[in-house]
Amino acid sequence: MKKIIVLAIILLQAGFCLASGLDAFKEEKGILRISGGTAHIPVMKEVAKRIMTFNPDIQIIIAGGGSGAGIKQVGEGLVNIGNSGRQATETEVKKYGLALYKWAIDGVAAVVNPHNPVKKLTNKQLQDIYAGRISNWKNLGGDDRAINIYTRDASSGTRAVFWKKALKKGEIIGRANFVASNGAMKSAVVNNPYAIGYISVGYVDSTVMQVTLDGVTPTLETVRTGQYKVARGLFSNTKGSAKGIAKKFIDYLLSPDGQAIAAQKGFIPVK
Amino acid sequence: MRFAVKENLAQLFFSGAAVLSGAATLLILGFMILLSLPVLESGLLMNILTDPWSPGHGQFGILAMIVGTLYIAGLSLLIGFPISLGCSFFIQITSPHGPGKLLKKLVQFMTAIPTVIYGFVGVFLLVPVVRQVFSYGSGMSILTASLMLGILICPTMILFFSQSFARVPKNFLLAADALGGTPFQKLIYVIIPHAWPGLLTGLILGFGRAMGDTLIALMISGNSVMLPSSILDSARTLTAHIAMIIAADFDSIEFKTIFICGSVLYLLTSCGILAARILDRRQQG
Amino acid sequence: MTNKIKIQIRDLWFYYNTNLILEDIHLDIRKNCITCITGPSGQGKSTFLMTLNRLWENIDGAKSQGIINIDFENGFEEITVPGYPLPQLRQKVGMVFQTPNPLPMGIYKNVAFPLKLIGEKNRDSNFEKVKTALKKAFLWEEVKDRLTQDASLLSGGQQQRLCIARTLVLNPQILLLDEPTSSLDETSVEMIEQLLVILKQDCTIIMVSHYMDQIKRIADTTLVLSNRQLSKQ
Amino acid sequence: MKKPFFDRLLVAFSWGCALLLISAVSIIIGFLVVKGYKTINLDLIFADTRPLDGLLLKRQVFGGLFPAIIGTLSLILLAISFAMPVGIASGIYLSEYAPANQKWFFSLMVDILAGIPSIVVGLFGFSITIFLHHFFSNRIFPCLLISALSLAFLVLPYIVKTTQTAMESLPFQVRLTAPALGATRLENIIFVLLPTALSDIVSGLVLAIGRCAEDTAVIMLTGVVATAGIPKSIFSNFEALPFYIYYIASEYSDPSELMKGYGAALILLLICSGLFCIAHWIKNTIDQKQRFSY
Repeated sequence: MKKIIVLAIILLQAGFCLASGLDAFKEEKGILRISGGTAHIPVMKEVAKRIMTFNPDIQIIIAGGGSGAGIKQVGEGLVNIGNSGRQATETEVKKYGLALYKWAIDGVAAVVNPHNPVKKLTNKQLQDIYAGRISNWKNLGGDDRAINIYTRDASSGTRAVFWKKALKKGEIIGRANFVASNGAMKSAVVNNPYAIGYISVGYVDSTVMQVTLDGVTPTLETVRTGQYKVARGLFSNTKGSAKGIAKKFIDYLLSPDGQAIAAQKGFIPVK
Repeated sequence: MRFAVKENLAQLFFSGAAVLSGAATLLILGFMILLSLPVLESGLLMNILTDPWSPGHGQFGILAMIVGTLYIAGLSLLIGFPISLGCSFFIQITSPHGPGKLLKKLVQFMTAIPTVIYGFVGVFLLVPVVRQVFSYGSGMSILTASLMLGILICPTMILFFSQSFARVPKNFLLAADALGGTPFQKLIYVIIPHAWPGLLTGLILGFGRAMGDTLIALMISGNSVMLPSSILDSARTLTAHIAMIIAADFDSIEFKTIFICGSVLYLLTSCGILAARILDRRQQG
Repeated sequence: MTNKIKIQIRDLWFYYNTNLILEDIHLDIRKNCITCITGPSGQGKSTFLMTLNRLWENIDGAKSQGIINIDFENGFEEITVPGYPLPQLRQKVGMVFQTPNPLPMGIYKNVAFPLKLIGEKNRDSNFEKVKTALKKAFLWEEVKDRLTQDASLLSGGQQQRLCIARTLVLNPQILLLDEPTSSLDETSVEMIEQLLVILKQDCTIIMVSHYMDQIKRIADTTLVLSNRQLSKQ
Repeated sequence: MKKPFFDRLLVAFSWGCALLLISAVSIIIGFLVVKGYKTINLDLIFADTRPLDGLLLKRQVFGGLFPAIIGTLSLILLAISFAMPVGIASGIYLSEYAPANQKWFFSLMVDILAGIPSIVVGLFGFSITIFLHHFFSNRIFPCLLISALSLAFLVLPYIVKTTQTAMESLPFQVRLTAPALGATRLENIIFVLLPTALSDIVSGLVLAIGRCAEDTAVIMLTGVVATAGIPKSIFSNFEALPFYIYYIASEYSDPSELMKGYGAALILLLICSGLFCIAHWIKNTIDQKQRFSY
C-alpha cells in the first residue's frame, strides 16, 4: 500500500512537471544529439524521458564518450550538445566557438568496496596509491591484498578533475585497469573488494564506499560548502549560443524542474 | 539479339558485384593506410611501435597493445588447441557415430553463440573466480581473457581439424585397418602425416579469430597499458584499444594511432589468411 | 533409311587441357539412322557427342578445333563458327544423358521447360506439345494424372523417358544419347529401344552404348572409338 | 583383449576434451539461464509502458529492451538487404563466370575480408562517416545506415562463400542439363542452378543474419548508443541488444539494471540459437526434397 502511495506521489509530480516546464517543447520536432561526460547521463536520461513522453516527435539520443569527446564532437558539429565534467579550455572555446552552460556542481570521490576496512586516506596516501608507491592494502591497515587501481581514459573529465585536484597532477601507474565511464568504474569497484577508483559523487550509493580524504568525507553537503575540494562544474556545451531544441533543453535543465532532477540524481544545483 | 543484351547485362551485374566485394577488401586496407599516413609521415612510426602508452607525457606507443594482443591470442591458442585436437579426435576417430555426431552439432551451435555473451559471463562468473583462486589483482587478466577466448576459438579449430581429418583418403585408412593398425597407429602414421597442413591452417585461423575478437578482451582483460609481465596481469589488446580510443579528439595523435592499430591488425590477419591458403593448397594438392 | 548425309565432320581435334582426346576425325553421319558409338570407356565417346551440340564449351579445360557441318534442311551450315547461336543449335540437336536428370520441378514443367526457354507462352498449344512429347516417349499414360508431381518421384526408367520427352518437345532433328539405358532395368531398356526405333523416322539418332546386343538390335551403323580415332566396324 | 596403452590414452584424451568443452558450454549457458530466467517477462521488454502501446509505437518505451530489439531487427534487415544481392551475385560470378586467375584473386580478397577483425571494419565505417561529414555534408553522422553498411561488409564474405560453394558443389550433370536443352548461361543459372542450390544459400544467409544480430564491435564504432529510443529513420542512432549487454556489463549502476542485462543476454542467446536451428532445418529438410539424387 505504501508503495502505491509513493508511486502515486511520484506520478503526480511527474504529471505536474509535464504541465509546467515542458510547454516550450510543444510543436517542436526533430533529433537532439547529446554526447560526452558520463556523470551527466542519469540527468540527461531523465530529462530526455520527460521531454520525449511529452512530445514523441522529439528524439533525444544520449551517448557517453567522456568530456573530451563531448567537447570535440559538439565542436565538430557531430552532436548538438556536448557535455563535459570540466570547464572547456580557452583554446577549445576559441577554436570551436563554444558556449558553456554550467547546470550543476559535482564532487569527484575516491571509492572503495564497502567490505574494505580502509575508509580514510590522506591526500599523500592517495597519490602514492595511484603512483604505485603503495601497492598493498596491508600498508594502509587493510587485508594483505594488492591494491587494484582503476582509472579512466584521457577523455574523461572526472579523471581530469581527480588528477588535478586530488592527485595534484601526480603520476598514474600504467598497471591501472582502464574503464570507460562513471558507471563502469562503479560496477568495477562493486565487484572487486580490493579495488580503488574514483567517481562522481552523484554516482555514490550504498554499493560503494567513498573514501574520506584528509578528514573530509565527500558528500553533497561537503561539496556544497566547499569543504571537499575535489569538485567541478557539470557543463553542457553548444557550438555558438544554443538554438532550437538544444536551447530549450538547456533552459529546461536550468529551470526549477531540471534543477530538481539534478538534485535528485545526486548533484548540487546551481540555482 | 535481345538475348545477348540480357546475358551481357547479367554478366556485368555479377562481375560488378564481385568487383565490389573485392574492392571492399582493398578499400578498407586503403583507408587504414591512408589514415595512418599522417603518423607515418611525421616519422613517429618507430616511436609508436616501441614507446609506452602515456598520453600525459606525449608518448603514444602501442607496443604494449601489440604484446598484449599476441600474449592473449597465444595463450588462448595454448588453451584451445589441445581441447580442439581432442574434440576433433573424438568426432572423427574415437567415436565418429553417436556421441561424435552430437559433439559436432554442439560445436556448430557454439559458432552461433554471440561473443558478447562470452564476455558477459566472463565478467560475472570467470573474473570473480580468477580473483578468488589466485588472490591476485582484479581478476581481469590475460589469463581470464585467454580462458574465455580459448573456448571461443574452439569451434573454428575443431571444425577445421575434423574436416582435414575427413579429407584423408579413405583407401589409406582402409589399408591401415587391413594391416591390423590400432586407431592410435592409424592416427600417428596415416592421419597426422596427411592432415598436418590442415592442423596448421586451423591453428592459424584460430589465432586470427582470437586476435580479431574485441568484446572478450575489452570486457575481461582489464585494459591496462603496461607491458604485461605475468599471465595474471591485466593487458590491453589492439582491438580493445581501438574501441577505447575511438572517442578521443580526432586531431590528437592518440586518435591517429588507432589507425596504425587497425593497419597492424589488418596486415597480421591477411598474412594469416595467405599462409592458411598456401597450406590448404598443399593438403589438397 | 536414306543415304542422305546429315552431319559432316572434318579435321576434328579435341583436347582436355593438354590431353589429346580426338585426333583428326573425318566422318559423315546419315540422316534418319541410328548410329551407335562403342569402344572402351574413358576414350571420349561422350566428348564426341558434345562436339555436335558444342556442350563441351561448358566444361573447364576442354578445347576443340575443326569443322562440323549440319544440314538442317536448308543446306549445310557450319555450326563450329564462333558466332553460331548456341541455344538454337541445342534446340535442334537434343541430348539425353547417361543418368536421368530431371530438373527440380514438376513433371509437366520439366517437359515444358524447353518451351519456356524459347518463349512459347500459349498454354493450350504448349499443353498439346507436352502431351505429344510424353506420348512419343511412352510416358503419357503413366503420368497423365499426376503432371504436377515432382519429377524426382518417378522411377529411374520413367525419369529417363521423361528426359527423352523433354528433348522431343522441340522436335529436334538430331538426338544425341549418352548410354541412355545403362542405369535402367530390363523392361525400361526394352521400352526405350522400341521408342528409338520409332523415333528415327523423324530424327537422326547418335547413341553411345556399351552393349553389343543392344547395338545389334537397333544400330544402322556402328562406330568404334579407340586410340582417338573413330572407325566403322 | 586389452587395448594397447596408447589407444586407451587416445580414447581418454578425446573423451576428456569433449567433456571439458561440453561442460564449459553448459556452464556458460547454464549460468545465464539460472541467473536470467526470472527476468524474462513483458516488463523486461516494455518496462512500464503498456506492451500494445509500445508495439504500435504509440508510446516510447523507456528502460525496456524494446528499442534495442527493434534496433537489432532493423539493423539485420538493412545489412542483409545490402549484403544479400551483392554477395549472391559475387558468388555466382565466382562460380559460373570468373576465369581461373580472377577466381583466385577474388576469392583471396573475400577470404581476407572474412578474416579482418570486426573492429577494423567498424573503424572503416567510422572513418568513412567522418570523411563524408567533412567533405560532403555536415548532416552525416554515425547512424543506423552506416552501421548497417559496415555490417554488410562484415557478412558479405560469408554470403559470397556459401553461394560460391553451393553452386560449385552442384553435380556436373545438373550443370549440363539446361544448356543441352538450349538454355543460355543466364537461364541455366536462374532456372536450374540457383533453385537447386537455394537451400544451401538460404541457410548461409540465416547464419549471416546471426552474425548481424550478435556483432558488437562494428556497431559500437558506427552509431549504436545506450539511449536512443526506436530509430525514427535510417539516419538516426539506435540501440541494439548486444551493445546493451556490453553496456550493462560495464556500466550497470544498480542490481535491477544488471538483471536486465542477464535478461537481454538470454534473449540474444535465444535469438541466435533460433537462427542457428532455422539454418540447420533449412539445410536438412528442404535439402532432401530439393536435391536430386543424380
